[in-house]
Amino acid sequence: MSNFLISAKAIEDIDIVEKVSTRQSGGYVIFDGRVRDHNENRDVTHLQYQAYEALAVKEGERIIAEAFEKFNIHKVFCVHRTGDLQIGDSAVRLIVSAKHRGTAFDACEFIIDELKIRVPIWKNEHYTDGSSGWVECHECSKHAHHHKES
Amino acid sequence: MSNFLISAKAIEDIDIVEKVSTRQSGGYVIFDGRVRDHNENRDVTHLQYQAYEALAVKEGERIIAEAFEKFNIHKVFCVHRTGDLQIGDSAVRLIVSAKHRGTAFDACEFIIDELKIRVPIWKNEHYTDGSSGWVECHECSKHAHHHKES
Amino acid sequence: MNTYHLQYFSLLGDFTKKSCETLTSKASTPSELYAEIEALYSFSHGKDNFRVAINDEFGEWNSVLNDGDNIVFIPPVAGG
Amino acid sequence: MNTYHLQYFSLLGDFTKKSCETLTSKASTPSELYAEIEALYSFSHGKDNFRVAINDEFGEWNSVLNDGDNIVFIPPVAGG
Repeated sequence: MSNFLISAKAIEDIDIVEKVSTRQSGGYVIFDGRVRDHNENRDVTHLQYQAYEALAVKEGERIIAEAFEKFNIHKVFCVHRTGDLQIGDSAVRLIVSAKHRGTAFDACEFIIDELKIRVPIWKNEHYTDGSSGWVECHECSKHAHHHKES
Repeated sequence: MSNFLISAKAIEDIDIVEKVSTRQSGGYVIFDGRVRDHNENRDVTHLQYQAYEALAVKEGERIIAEAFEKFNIHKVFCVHRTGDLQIGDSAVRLIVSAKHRGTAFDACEFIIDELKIRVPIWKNEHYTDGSSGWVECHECSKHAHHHKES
Repeated sequence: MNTYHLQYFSLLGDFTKKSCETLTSKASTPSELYAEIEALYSFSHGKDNFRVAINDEFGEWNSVLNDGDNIVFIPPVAGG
Repeated sequence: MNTYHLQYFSLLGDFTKKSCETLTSKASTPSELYAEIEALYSFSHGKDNFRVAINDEFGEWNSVLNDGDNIVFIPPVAGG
């Protein structure tokens, strides 16, 4: 089973803890990224996520494989939404289990940081004034530059 | 309502996300600490947690107040079990909401680190050979020393 | 002339008003193909900070394309 | 002589076989009271790494106790 999933359906209904539970694991760290009602001083009403699924899953799994190389962790599961989301909906949920909490925190933060700059997923924000726009995160722009220059 | 709770009942049934949800929050970080089947090379069958509840709640709330001073976060909720726990049961759950994920990660790790060394809660581990013992974490011993010496 | 299968995401979907299409083209690299798409749909966004995928793997702008390749131009991502 | 209310946690509960009790004592500091408990229950664990709480707040080993105080000796903790 893949441990990186793209889902067009609500991820609130997925039991992510069950996917990484082991009897050896003392520390479980979860990141739950939700739609907030503003971004860079603009009021957001709702948004859409689009994913290039075939490559997103490959790249997501590569990031998780890198986390297993870097950190002494037990299991990882990550799911990212596509489609229409409202304020408060979960856009991404990520869980890491490990013997100790420190490695679970480090691995969880590593994976979500890499996901944001590497995985081909896009966000179209809709604002209270009726306009909308595709969001460019500043980190990923830098990352692309870096790739080009190196 | 207090945002630090000692519970004699299963904390799996508590909806911790609901307690920290805000429309402004993009990042939710959860730490879920569970009973694992071994500790320092000994096989654990089950354990008991004991808490000095009156002081534990005060100290827990002080730690959370410190987190609000140090980090730009929205809400925090923490619950710690007492009583008999089996392998896989949650001993502590902690959730932090913030605008951005970085501060939520930092605050969550800060709170659980401080909780482990400062909050008067004790763990009696039972081993497969029938023996049991009160656990002393090395960090908290150092912490007590530090207090004495300073 | 080669045949390429393209998918359009993010603002490229807005520019082309399509999510995918198959094109016959004499472009032999992603760079050339991107320039052709800009001309075809009359936009001029440039590809600074873009990446390219060839057959569902990240590729280079000057990779040599083969007939039947699947090409995706990848604007700056914003997941999470 | 003062009256003190004590609660025993962790290994102190094992030593005393009690979770709480009320004692009449001439101890005027937590240090003196702890030594009295050690003698009373015939154990000798010392209080290295222990802390003390007076009336549900952390106190000092040489604080002056008042009649009716609630005292808790706090062995190294292990929450989380």
